[in-house]
Amino acid sequence: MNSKDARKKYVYYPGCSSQGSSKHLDESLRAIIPELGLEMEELDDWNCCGASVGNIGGGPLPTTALTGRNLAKAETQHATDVITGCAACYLNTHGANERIKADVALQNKVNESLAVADLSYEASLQVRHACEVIVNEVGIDKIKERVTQPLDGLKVAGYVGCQTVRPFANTESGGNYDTFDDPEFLDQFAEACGAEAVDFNVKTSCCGGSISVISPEKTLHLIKEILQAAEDAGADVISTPCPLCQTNVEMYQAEINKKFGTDFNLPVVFYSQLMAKAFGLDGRKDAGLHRNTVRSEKLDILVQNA
Amino acid sequence: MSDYITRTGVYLCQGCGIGDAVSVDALEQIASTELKVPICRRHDFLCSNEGRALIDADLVGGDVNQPIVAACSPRAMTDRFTFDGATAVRANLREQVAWSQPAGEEDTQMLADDNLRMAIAQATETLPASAEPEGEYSRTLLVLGAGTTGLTAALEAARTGYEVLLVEQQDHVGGWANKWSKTMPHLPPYRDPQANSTDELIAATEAEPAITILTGALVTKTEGGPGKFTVTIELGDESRTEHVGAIVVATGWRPYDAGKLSHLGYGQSTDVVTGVELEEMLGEGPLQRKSDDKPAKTVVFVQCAGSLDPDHLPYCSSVCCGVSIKQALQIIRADPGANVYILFQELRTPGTAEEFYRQAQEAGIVFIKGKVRSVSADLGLVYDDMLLGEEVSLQNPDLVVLATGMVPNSTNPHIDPAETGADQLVSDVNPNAPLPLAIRVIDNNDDKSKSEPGENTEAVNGGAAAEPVLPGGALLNLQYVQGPHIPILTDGFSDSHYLCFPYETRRTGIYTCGPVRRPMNMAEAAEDAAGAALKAIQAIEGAARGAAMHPRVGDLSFPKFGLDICTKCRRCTIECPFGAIEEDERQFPILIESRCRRCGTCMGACPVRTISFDNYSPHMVSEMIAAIEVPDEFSEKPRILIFACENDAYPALDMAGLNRYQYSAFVRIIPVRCLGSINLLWISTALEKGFDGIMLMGCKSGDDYQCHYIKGSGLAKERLSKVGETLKSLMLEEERVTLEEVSIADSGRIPEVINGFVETIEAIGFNPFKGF
Amino acid sequence: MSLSKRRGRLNQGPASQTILVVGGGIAGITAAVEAAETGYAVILLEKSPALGGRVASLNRYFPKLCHPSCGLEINYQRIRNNPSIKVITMARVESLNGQVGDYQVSVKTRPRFVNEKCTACGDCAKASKVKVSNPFNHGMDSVSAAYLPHEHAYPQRYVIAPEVIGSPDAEKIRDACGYGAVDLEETETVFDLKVGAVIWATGWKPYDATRITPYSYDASPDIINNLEMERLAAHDGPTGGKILRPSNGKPAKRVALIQCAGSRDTNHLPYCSRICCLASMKHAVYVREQYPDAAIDIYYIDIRAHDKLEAFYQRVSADPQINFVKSKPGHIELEDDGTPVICGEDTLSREIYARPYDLVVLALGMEPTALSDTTSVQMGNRDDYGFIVPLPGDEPGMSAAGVSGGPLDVSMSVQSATAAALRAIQAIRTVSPGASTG
Amino acid sequence: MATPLPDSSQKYDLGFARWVYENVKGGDQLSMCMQCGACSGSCPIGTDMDHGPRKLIMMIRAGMKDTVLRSNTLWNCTSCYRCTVRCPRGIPVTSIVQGLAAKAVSLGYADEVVTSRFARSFWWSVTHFGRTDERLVTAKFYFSFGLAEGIKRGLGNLKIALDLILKGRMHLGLPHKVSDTGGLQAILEKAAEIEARDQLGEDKS
Repeated sequence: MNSKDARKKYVYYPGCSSQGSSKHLDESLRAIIPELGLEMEELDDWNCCGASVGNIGGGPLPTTALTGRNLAKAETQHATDVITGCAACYLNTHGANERIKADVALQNKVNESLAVADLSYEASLQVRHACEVIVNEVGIDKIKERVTQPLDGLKVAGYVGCQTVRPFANTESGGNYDTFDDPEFLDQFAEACGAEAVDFNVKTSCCGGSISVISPEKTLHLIKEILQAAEDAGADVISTPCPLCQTNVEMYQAEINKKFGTDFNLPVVFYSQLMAKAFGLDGRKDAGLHRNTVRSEKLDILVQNA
Repeated sequence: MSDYITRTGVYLCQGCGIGDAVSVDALEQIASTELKVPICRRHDFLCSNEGRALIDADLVGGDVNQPIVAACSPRAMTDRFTFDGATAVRANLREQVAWSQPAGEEDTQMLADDNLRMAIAQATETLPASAEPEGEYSRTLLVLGAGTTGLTAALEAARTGYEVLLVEQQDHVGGWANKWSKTMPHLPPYRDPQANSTDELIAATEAEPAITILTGALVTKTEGGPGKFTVTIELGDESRTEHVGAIVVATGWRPYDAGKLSHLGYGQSTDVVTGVELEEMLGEGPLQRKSDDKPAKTVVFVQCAGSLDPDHLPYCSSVCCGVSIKQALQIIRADPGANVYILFQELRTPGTAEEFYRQAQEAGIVFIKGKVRSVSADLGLVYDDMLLGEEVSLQNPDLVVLATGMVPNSTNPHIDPAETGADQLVSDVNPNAPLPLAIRVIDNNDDKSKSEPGENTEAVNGGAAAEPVLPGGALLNLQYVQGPHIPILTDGFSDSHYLCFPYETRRTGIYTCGPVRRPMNMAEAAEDAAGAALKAIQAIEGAARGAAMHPRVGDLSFPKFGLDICTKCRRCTIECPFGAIEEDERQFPILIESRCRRCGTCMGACPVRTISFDNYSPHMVSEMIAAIEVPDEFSEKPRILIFACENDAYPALDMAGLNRYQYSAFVRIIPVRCLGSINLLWISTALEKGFDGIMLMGCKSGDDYQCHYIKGSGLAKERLSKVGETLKSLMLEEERVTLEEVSIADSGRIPEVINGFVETIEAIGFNPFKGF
Repeated sequence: MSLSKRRGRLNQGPASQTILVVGGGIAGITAAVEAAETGYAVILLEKSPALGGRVASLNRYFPKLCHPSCGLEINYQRIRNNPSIKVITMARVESLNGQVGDYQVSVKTRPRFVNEKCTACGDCAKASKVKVSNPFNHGMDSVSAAYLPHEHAYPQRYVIAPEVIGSPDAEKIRDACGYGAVDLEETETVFDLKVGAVIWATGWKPYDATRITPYSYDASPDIINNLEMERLAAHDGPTGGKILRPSNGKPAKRVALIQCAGSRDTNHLPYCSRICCLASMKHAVYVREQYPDAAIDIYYIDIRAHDKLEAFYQRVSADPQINFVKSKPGHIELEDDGTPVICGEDTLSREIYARPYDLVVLALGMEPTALSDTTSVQMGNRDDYGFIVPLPGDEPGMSAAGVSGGPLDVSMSVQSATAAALRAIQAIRTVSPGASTG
Repeated sequence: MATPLPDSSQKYDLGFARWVYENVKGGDQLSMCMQCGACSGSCPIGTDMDHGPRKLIMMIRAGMKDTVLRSNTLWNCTSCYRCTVRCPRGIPVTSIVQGLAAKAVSLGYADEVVTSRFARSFWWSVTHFGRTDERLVTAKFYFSFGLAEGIKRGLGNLKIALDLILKGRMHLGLPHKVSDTGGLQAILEKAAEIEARDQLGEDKS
């Protein structure tokens, strides 16, 4: 993990949301990763990671088996590292992988299940979050080097959310790349892109996660606090690494305005979208900035290509 | 000593602003012309090598044997102004003149003049202190009690080259620790119960040639002092006398009487046991209950059984949580199927013992924060679950273990209560000690008085109840005026009163250690034993040199008694905080030198001022007061005399100067060893001399006293209360004489304290005796 | 021990009976005087400019609420009166080799830029125009670049902050001294000592509060640590003893004291630091003494008031304005005006609270200094936390005094230091039998 | 030998605690809890919880099976993992809470709980396509409340849906699926079978 071998091949696990609500994360990641000098190859015939309710819907072992299948496939692609940009995919896949590595009995059960499809997982892989890889393997300076169109004057609130850093960011297996409560990498990304990271004290507050999808009435106030803090900090956009955070904080703005009498209109983008722009790539094709539903002047300018 | 001639020499420093603040010429005038000091020299930088050389030359030449250094505070530059064969008297012209008074003013000069005059007077009256230890000094330690603490103390002393007499009342050594199946871990990784190493400790002690072990032995009498204790020991019907140099008391503890805990089921079922009883039930195999030898599958530990309870023991016995965890781990390891619960109020595993707690949780022991209400005869256990917030009943566990607290053996429960001098009960035995105190049984033949404590005894609040006596006799039966007991303080333990000086003792040369001084575990007790052994060794060495123990360590001066005018008033013997003064058959005071701590409390107590040190005496201080020039009332210059405790108030005054805080120039400050050494003579002398006010500045007295000599500041307060009457009879206002508690951290308060008093005095007006 | 005796007797090398004490806090001072008063030569090393260590910076001790300087004064008198103790300040152990009776110790001293001629007159401080952060008050205020560590400093000698060396201010300072005590050329020096036994009294430092990210220590000036609270309440502290909000200088009346900030936490310090509960109760008393209308909350997991300290707990908890909350707070949020808000669950009432405070004090745990300092030096066996814990049968020449051997309060540290002195004496006796004091 | 799930239990009968220890992911850590409250105090919607994780652990020890498995705490976890990373005893609180939720479902304590409905819709998508089709999962979830309620909920979020469709962030047409759905289904069935096998003790009870 410490080896700065940028030519290492990463097997890329996009996750289900890449084909739906978070297409723009997928598009922008595929665009910037090679720019950062990393080689990436999509995981062959990947399946769902189990998301946050897999355990409940299907039970613990079947959920772990989902990861087993993905990783078994990845092993056949002769890679050492699996990379994903989705917080939930990372949480489930990294977590299951570490449990399998630590628990032979579990590994056997998983392999017993995989056997019915002639698969088996040798527990040889590292599962890593794209942000961790960018911090540990690429480094902030490398990002700066790649920037051709600095995002001058853009005020960015770096909203990390939960699962990108918890519970793994500050652990050995998680690459110790930042703290649980006060991570800095997202602000560093924005600064590296020439933007201004505003002082944002709720960067790891919770957006309600899947509860916001199931029973938003319980969690809208959480999202409101996040929007409020960003607005108070004078942010032009909120930047996040997490698909669910992006959707929740973006989608519910109308409902929040209705419920709390506010008038939020804050674009919520992925850090990777900003990076793609800063690297001088195409605002739509590469950055996917046309896919964000909450629009603002600044954002529309951003979509344009110079 | 009588043919000793004091040859004084004054050395004036002009540095650190002294030269700017006052006229050093004038000071030189006072020394050589006014007071005819044969040698007077000055230097711009007296603490420099050149300055120091000035003094050395005169000392070597023999022209001077008593240098007077008029420069900085006696607390400053001590390394520079220490001389072989001569101790300098210091006149404080820096901190208490140049740094706290405006430069070049008349009053500042007068203050400096008087400080010099006092120093010269002091020097003239000072003889070099010298001790003359006489006779045989024993280098043997007596260690009382041969449990873990006593065995360790004996071994440590022997390994440091000292002979040890180890006295144990039981017929075997080892104490409670013999019973322990295993012990709490004190070595990394602090996780598992440790093998009990008491057998090795015993073997090592028995193998040590320097240690003599007496079992079945009882100390019946202790006389003498450090280096010269004479101890009477009874062995069965034989009685022998031993000479020892110092004593380590390691009599340990006993479990609180579970008989008083019937509400917790004790006595109602044989399956309700104390932690101590459980130790003997713990073996390799699964735990069996006493009633029917069936395996104890469910065991409940009740913490604080009788502890943290005003009706029983108000304090925390510290070790119970760790002990129960140890026992619980042993039970669950012997039988992994066992259900073990620990009901606690506050779980106390300080320091690395937290590891032990985690280990117990890992092992599946269930910790419940709850206070037990009752345990029934069929072991039905009801408690308030503080976290569930409800009353819970645990149906009939197989065994209930009561973690009872430690009661200190600061008395010997196996012998009759000794006659405890009322004086001692007031001063050195805390009447609130929950030992508990007993009510003296009128009929002494009544065997009740011999029975175990707790049965015929009850707690006495505030000692107000009639004739309280301690449960059991005095450990050493000290033949001291202050009574037979070693002091028994908070919660009945014989601990030190001081946080910084845990080995400070009120009975010089006698040191307590282990659970008799504070609830502690075996590892802590062993550590404590080593410390006590070292202190005992120091007492032996100090006594042989005639040198004082803490806090005036190494002081060779000691009080001398002029018996020719002694009125046998007994104040010195009774008021000595350390019981250093005995009475001969004619009731004359005799000093047991090696017990003396040189505080001067006796000197302050003596109504006929016949007690004095060679370098500190009623006469000397009177002369210092006399040396001060008191202007008449027309000068508008009042004079205030301040006696300042040299340990706390005087440093605070110095620090006020260091901070350049200014205060009235009308004060004249005399450092004293302790407020307890202030003889009322000085106050009358000062008033006759025309001083307008007198302030005693010293340490806090009362329960949380700060006096380094225990009673000094308290006695001063008491004595002062009587002065009021005298003042009235002289038609003087009581306010003229006051006592102010000043701590060493009060430098900031000094100006308000002093100026405030000066204002009071100015308001009252001048002392009418001025000029008479 | 018997093994060590054998080793001792076999030792043919020129033996030294000098005892080296490393660390001049209460434990080191005690070990030094106790050994010296038993008749042995002692060298006492202290890394800072003055003795006293942690306790010198404490306002008061629990449970008596007396001033540490009181006991220190007596100990300084003991040192002054004892020619067999040599005190070396601003010194660290660089390396240590050899065995009992024959240790070669290499010591490095930092320059003080002030020599023994200093009279503490203070002219240099007046001359200096530069202010530097005041280490004694944990940087809560500043002092002149030429300063006396504090009013009770022993040795009573000034120091010059290295920052100003080479600046014109340094010249001013030098020229202001009438006694030639300022030596701007002074440099780091390394010298060797030969000693017979070593007592490690290296003490502790507070756990790094910034590592407890949920408690936002560095996000608000009104979130301070327990040592800063001592200075805030001390008469010679940054506020002259008034307990004021660092952010706006207003009285701090609504105060929270959070226990186990670092301690009893496998993410930080797995052990219990023993003193924090009682120290915090003492802090509550500080506040109550100053503000009759103060309201103090003490957040705790278990109150560890062992033996007679329980009485202090009872006394403090009887105060209706001091409230004990059995809860380890989750995190501290900041209101828009910067007011710290403590969020957590009261485990006895199940209330989920979010309470604002004027001042929050984190009761940081004790971390052994030996963990970070002189780590390369052989100090005898250390446990997983870095505490020095000699094992049975270990080299007898080395012992630990005070908190270097585990979390202890003041009395226990002094006991441990007295025991360490005895062990050192035993160790050197064994290297040259007959040199016994007996 | 696995501990059977005790039916109803005496206070502090450790049967339930043992069962959780053996059958809930992370459950083997709950004995380490010292009831400090850092977990409940860190929870973003702790105020919506009847008991919160700390008391839940207390009640597991106390053998309060039904109270625990019926607790809404299980369904209010947002998986923010604050409790987990802040626990001073390193207890994986989040996974214990979610593990209990899974058990509550499989033991029929939660048929009416919305999260459990959503989970079932989700798992339906996973087993059929190997991937989550957000549109279908949401729809199935909504209609699990019945036709009328389903339409109501659907319309409630119509704007959001339209936004997504407009921005090409909601997949229309045939769901994406893994090529080898058969193999995946077989794997999941096998895994479920193994899980059942391991928890025979539970079925017996």
